[in-house]
Amino acid sequence: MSTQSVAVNTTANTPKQKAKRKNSALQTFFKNPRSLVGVILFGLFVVIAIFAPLIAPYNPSSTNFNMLQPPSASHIFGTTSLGQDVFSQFIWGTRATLIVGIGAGVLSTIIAVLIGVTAGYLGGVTDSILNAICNIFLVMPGLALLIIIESYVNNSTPYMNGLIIALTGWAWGARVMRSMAMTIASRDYIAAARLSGASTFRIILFEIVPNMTSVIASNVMYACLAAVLAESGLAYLGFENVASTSWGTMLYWSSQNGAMISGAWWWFVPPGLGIALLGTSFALMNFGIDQVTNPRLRTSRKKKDVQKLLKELQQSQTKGVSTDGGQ
Amino acid sequence: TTNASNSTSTSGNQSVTTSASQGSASTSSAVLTVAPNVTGSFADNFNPFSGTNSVDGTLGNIYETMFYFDNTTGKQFDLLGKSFAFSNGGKTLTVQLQNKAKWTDGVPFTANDVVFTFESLKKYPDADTNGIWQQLVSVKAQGKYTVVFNFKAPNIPFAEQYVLGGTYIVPQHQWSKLGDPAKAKITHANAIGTGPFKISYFSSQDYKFTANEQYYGGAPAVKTLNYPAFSSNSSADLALASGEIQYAGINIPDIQKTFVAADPKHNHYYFPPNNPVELYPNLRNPLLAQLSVREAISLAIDRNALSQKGETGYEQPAVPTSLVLPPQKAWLDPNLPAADKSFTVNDAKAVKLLEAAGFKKDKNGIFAKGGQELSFNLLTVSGWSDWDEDALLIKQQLQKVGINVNVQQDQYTAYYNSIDPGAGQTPHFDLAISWTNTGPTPYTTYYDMLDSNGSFNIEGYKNPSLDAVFNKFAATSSLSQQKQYMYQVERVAAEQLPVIPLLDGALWFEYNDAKFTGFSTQSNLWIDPSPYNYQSAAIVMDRLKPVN
Amino acid sequence: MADNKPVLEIEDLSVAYVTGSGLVHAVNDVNLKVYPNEIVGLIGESGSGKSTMAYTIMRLLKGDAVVTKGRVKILGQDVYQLSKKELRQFRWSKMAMVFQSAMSALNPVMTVETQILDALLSHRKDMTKEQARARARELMELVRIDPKHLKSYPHELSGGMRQRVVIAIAIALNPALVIMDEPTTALDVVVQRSILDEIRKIQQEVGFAILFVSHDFSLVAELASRVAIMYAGRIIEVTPSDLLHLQEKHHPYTEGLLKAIPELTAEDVTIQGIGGYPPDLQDLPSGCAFHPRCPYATDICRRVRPEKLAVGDKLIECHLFSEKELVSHV
Amino acid sequence: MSNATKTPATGTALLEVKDLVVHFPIGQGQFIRPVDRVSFSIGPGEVLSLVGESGSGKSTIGKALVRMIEPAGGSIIVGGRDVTHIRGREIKEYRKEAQMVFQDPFGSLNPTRSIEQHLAFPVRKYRANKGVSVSEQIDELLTKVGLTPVAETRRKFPHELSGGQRQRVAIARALAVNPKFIVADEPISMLDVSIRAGVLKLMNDLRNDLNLAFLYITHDLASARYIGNRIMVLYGGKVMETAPSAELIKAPTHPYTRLLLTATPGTRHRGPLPETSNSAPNLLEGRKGCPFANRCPLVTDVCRNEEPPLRELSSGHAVACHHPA
Amino acid sequence: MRYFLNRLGFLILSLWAAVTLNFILPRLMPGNPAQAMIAKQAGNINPSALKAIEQELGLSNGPLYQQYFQYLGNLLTGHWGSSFQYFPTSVVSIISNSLPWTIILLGVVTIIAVVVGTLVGILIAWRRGGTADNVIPIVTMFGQAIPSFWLGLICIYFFGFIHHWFPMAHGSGDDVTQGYNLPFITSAIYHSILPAFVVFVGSISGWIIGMRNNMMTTLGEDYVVFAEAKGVPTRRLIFSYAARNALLPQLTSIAIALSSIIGGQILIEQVFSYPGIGYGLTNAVSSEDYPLIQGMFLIIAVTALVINFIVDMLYGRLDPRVRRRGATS
Ligand SMILES: Nc1ncnc2c1ncn2[C@@H]1O[C@H](COP(=O)(O)OP(=O)(O)OP(=O)(O)O)[C@@H](O)[C@H]1O
Ligand SMILES: Nc1ncnc2c1ncn2[C@@H]1O[C@H](COP(=O)(O)OP(=O)(O)OP(=O)(O)O)[C@@H](O)[C@H]1O
Ligand SMILES: [Mg+2]
Ligand SMILES: [Mg+2]
Ligand code: NI
Repeated sequence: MSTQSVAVNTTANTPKQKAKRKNSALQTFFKNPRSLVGVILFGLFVVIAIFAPLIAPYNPSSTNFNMLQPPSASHIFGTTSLGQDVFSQFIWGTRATLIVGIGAGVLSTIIAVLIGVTAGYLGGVTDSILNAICNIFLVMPGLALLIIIESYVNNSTPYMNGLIIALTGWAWGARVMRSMAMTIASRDYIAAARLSGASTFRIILFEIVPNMTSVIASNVMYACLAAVLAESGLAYLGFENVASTSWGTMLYWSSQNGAMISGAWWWFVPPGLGIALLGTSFALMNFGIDQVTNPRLRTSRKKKDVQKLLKELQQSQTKGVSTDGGQ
Repeated sequence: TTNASNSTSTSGNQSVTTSASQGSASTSSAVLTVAPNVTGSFADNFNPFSGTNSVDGTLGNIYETMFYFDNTTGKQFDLLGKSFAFSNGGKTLTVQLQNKAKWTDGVPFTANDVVFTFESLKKYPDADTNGIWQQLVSVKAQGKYTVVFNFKAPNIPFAEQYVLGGTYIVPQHQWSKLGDPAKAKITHANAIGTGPFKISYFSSQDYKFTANEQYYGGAPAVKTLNYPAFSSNSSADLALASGEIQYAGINIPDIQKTFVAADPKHNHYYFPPNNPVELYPNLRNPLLAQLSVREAISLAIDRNALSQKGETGYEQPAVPTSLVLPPQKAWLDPNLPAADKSFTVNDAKAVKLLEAAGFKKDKNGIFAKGGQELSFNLLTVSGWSDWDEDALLIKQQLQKVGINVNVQQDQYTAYYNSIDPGAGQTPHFDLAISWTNTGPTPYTTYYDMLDSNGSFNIEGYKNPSLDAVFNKFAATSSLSQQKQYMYQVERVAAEQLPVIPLLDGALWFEYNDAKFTGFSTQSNLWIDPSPYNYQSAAIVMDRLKPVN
Repeated sequence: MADNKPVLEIEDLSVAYVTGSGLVHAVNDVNLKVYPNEIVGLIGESGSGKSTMAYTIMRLLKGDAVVTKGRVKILGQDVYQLSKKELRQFRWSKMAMVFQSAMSALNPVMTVETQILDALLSHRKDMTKEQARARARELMELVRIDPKHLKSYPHELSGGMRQRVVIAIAIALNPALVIMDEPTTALDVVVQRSILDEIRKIQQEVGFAILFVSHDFSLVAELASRVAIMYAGRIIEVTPSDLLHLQEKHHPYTEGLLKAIPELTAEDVTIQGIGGYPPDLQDLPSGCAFHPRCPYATDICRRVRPEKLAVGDKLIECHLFSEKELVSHV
Repeated sequence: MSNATKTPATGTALLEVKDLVVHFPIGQGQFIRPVDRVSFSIGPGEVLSLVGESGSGKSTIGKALVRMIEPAGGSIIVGGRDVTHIRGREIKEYRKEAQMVFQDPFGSLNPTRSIEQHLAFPVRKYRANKGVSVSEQIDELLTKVGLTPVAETRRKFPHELSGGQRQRVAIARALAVNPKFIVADEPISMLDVSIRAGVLKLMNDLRNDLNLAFLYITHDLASARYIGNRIMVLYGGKVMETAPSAELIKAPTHPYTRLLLTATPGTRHRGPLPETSNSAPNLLEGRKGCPFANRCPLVTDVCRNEEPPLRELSSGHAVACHHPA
Repeated sequence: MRYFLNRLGFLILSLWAAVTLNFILPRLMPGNPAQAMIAKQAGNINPSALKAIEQELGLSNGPLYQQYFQYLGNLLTGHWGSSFQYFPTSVVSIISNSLPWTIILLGVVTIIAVVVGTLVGILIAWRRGGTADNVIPIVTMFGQAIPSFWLGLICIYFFGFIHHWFPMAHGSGDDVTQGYNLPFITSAIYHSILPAFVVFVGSISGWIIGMRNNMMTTLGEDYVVFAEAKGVPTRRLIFSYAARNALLPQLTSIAIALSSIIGGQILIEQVFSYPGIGYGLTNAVSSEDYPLIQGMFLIIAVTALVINFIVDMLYGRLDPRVRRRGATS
């Protein structure tokens, strides 16, 4: 006997599953209260950065106000010793810090992906060389390297600093990307793609990289956090053009002018807290992405909750559940 | 201002720290903690020929010059020298030396030590950073306590500043074996001097001196000097505000609130003006070479804003002559026109001047002539935050009159290379904030800044008639004549604006007189009070008296 | 099935996974008994709930799995009534389990010996280390590995050797029941065969019951005396293994499986698959779960879930046999 | 439906492999040789089943045939053209003729790309000149492998398909270039029993309809026999025995073939497993003797020292053993 | 052995790279350091003095390769030149003064953070979903995101300046004499508490979360379930089966953390005026003391690479699989 239609009907019971699965990654991400808080926090800073010109009441570098005023209705974060409005500086600083942080984070991730994936996919001598370079960058303490480079680069703007941070901070990501790419490269679909004539470039870009999105996203988050901290550290040490307005330079000026000792907490608390909150938002989102990537990390519900959920579900969908033998 | 009962109020605060760090209260009362400036960490270098590279106290506390000429008061203090006299038309200098001085290893100090020191500089030119042997012909001892110097040409300011007041005498019996003095390894273990203090303890974050009991001027009352290191202004500020330091030269913000208020009875400060801070226009730039442009810039700068905001009120606006007033009041030409005596902001006049010179505002709102905008880079040093702030303020002020300024902060080396790239090289900058050299008379400042051969003529000013005035000044020791020459220079400075004075740079000086009194204070300013002026600080600390 | 007491009794067991999108009914109304010294095969396709059942018996369910109904008794003791401490002692000394993949069941950073000793010493407080070592050597010999490999790390052994080590650990405490969850799927045919021979030999020597989980029909048919066939979390048929061929009447699913395997030595080979594919355990079909794929499905199959019926020596859950008399669980 | 009776296509072989050698460096200048002087040929529309235990070199042969690996020795002649050492563009050209289907249905499709995307690239690259739109050709391919309705399937992603469906997509992708010959590397070993049959049948149909040749790699003798015209048994990188399927099962001559048969479950007539060790064969370059020697129940000294040549016993039945049964 | 040689090869290669980079960087720099140095001693510059100082600073004008070999020779013989800032003090002596401070403070904190973080990570992963698991990662995450120097400043202000509980700066008190004496050691410990705390706050999160994630993955492994079924006591289950394996992927991070000890906490040292390498480095950079910068860079690079090498070796000890397989990184 032959063809009892082997054609498998693919329509059966799939549309629902499809919808279910497609959103599940995003759902898991947003269902997690931590990543949600992270996203909201981050969104807030993004809004501030985008609408900085509308939100900031004054020109951030204008020095026309009274010096070292504590917070008041007209200067809700007070003023600096140069008579600048701290709130306006904070708002504009959000923009600079965010651009530098995200820019450096994204750039270093791009470098990490390029180097890591190339090394992981091509293997052999290319891998050995790239991996050695990567290892050297990896074991070098980042800030020390940055500072040493700064000593040869004069007068750097926050953006220049972002660039330097990105150029020195990609190694950890590259390492992760490399091992990920190695795993993916050993998958059969890569071999299949090669068999169907795809070029190396095409394989890296269309076959490997899309499968690393979560790792890449996670790396971006981590790199952004590191970049924001590095930038503020550099600025604090004075390795940044102090005419620019970023949270880092705000901290630099407040510390140079003894904001703390003269009790001007309104000057140094906002930028520090801003960095901490922005950093936390990156960390929280990263945490969420980790849970999407690795289902094992999802914290399971407590026993109590499971029982409760079970009851609810059973009540709401009695018809689908097997009942006792009798019927 | 000292009062025994009041010292308990501070020690209430301090007892927590001291008891926790197990310090014994009895010894700490005889200790004077000094923070001449914010130094990150110390290297064990007590070589007086290392200049600023040796740790504070090397010069003054241990090694001494023959005399000290105080810039602030104009006074002369005798150290290893008792007296000096010029003869032979200013070409010969005879010095009588101390006959009671002893090196700290017990060997007596003699004229041979002085001769040896100068001969060493001749033998090892790299140690002669002041270029003494470019002026000097010979040094001879006459007996045990007399030395005679012969110069190529009369240059009395030079002789006073560098030979008598700028060369630290080292013991021949030790240094004759050391070779090149600039490379000699002098550490806390082998530093032998004649000064009032001896080094007693050294680590990279803290070092101490004890009183030299055999000091020819009598043993100092302060038995221990303590020099801790601070990484940054803010950490030094905190230490000063919390009473850990008694004698400091730190720019601490909001000093009334942060320092004085902590202990109003004993915490005092005085920031006397010391050296003018200038805005140097590069006169090789054809735009800046025009007097009207310089004048417009000068008119638009609000020096009061710089003083209040940039310098938090610690430094006063400068005067057009670049004289530091009141200290150099004696040198001020009494007949100077009022306009040359002080600056006033006048944006309207600045605009008018520029328009008269043929400048027109272009579409960017910047004055321009022949397609050339009045747009300049303003160079400052990155990390010198008050200058950086001043630069930001100047940028805003000049913007208002249609002059564009880009603030450019460079690391110190790059900055210095731009303004003074070395012999034969042209400086490359448009505008730069920078300092002036100072000396016992305005001559030093003016000569270095305005003479064609001046060592700090970075703006490139050339005026043969002024050069001639400087030559005449150097050759005379008559005060009234000297003054006449200076009056001429003052006018040129104020009216030609070869450099644009901004502020009178201050000396930083804070002190706590709960334990010791006798500082040079605002009411009794007997010497440069700052702790970072090596010789004057040593003299101050030598003469301090304990409260009880 | 003699009158001796069963080692394992599963009564009305249902297990579900609680997930964000609903319940996954992995095991449904399962009844099964295993008697001493018996080998029972449990067959089913991937995802049919075999492993879930194995873990449920061992009380090793993790995370969001819940026993919604029923009981598991080992030697008459309800496993789910034991306290945590009692369970730790009970498990392994009375029931043990061999995992699917031996590589992942052995700790990669510990020597084989340590891992065997851990099992022994955790239960036998009276045992000295020396005695335990001797026993480990004995066990290695029993599963035919040179005892010198006691000092080896798992990665230094071949797949077959590792699986033998896992079996050795499982029988270390002479349990009454050993559950084997696809113990040989990852191995080569020859190695697989030799291990199965080994298992049978040891089982005869030592004497314990085996619940042998697999998806390989022919394998289970050879090894086990009875075979339970699982579909969508239900045991839809229990049959003596010698009746497992197309000449016998079977549940349509069993029949489909038998037709899907090419026969090695038969003259004319014809094979045929089962259309459709396994059901979504979150949204089980109404009535008989197999009806969407069943060539004989009628209206009643869509509406009513069939009861278990005795068909000769077999128990079958299918409306095709509903004229047969209803029997109690075996 | 039966295939065992089908006679292999005669005439010129589509693919001719002679003394194929593959080696891999394992460091310190040493090499292993998982494929050692293997020769065989496949005619158009013929299926050759390759069986052997894990690590015997089956996949390596397959990969060498599609030139994912460059052989170290021997020759591969396809359609009269020597492809043993081609490189670059020539390889890409060659891939129009030879394709591969992999074992793991989960690993052989890219989870981030839709079924359509999987097929579009090879179709565009190799079939564009046919005057038919890419999309129509994709539909045609999907219909060919039985993934209907096509419109629905095209848009899906791999995780929305069952294992069997995925293997069908993998086959469709291989078909996209219109190959003459497909290496199927254990295409059903990871599938459920109930689904395997469908995939096997599909391969059978393709062979019949398109006159496609297959190298079918498996470790399961039953399916090897079911689909293969001939079976070749591999051990330690060497051919142990090769024969028409039915003959090999009925009259195995090599001790290893017999061991395999005995071990295969489901055989009603099997005896006890002979006592053998489980030690893996030595794959190192420069080994001596028969690779099966250390496990062979019939081993003699000559086996350890001399490599048995592949001898023809009867037409199409060859064995490499000093003591064939 | 192969593994060892492989790692050793990497060590030597990267050391060479670091050393060469160190040679190239200052030569790419514009400007004349000697000039800058003399600039600080305001006064007339004597051309012959300039020349002599240039020579002392090793800025000769010979061909580059000659300079390179001379440089290598000097490195090996411990002639790392003299600092500009503290001329003529040698770079080596400055570094050897600050090295112990950094190693002791940061070494100890790093080790404490690794140990505590790892333990906490293990425990919250074991009790996953519990209160601790929900709270600790979030709190420490915030700690990690706070700029360390900012936290340091605030700590100094509150605990030092306002409350006088802890000293505000330095590695030890100025009333003790450095050396192996009790007052000094207690004073040093007392001074290190605040900086240690700040470093701890900044780094603990990574260890907790890293270990937690690894643990969660490992806890799902069959061998852990198998061991649990075997009846292995809980403690042994957690530590010998789960944590031991979960720790392996952490080793890379530990290696990196340990290699950054020397140059890793520059900001903290700066804020606390702590006399270590990081502090020295910032000073050197802000005073453009190139010989010192080079020396510091070299010591940071060398220690980082050497420590990394040691940890790699340790990795081979801990994971029996690595010994065979060769390098995995
Ligand atoms: N942790 C879980 N959460 C939700 N569903 C689960 C979980 N574990 C298993 N399942 C589902 O439960 C069903 C039964 O799984 P189980 O592992 O018992 O199958 P199995 O018969 O052992 O399959 P296999 O032959 O592949 O091992 C499957 O549909 C599976 O998807
Ligand atoms: N790229 C490679 N580098 C080194 N050795 C390899 C490589 N690929 C395969 N091998 C080795 O070659 C031998 C044959 O491998 P191959 O994959 O061909 O076996 P197989 O018969 O397909 O096994 P399986 O049934 O497990 O798929 C094995 O020992 C394998 O470890
Ligand atoms: Mg299973
Ligand atoms: Mg294979
Ligand atoms: Ni202190």
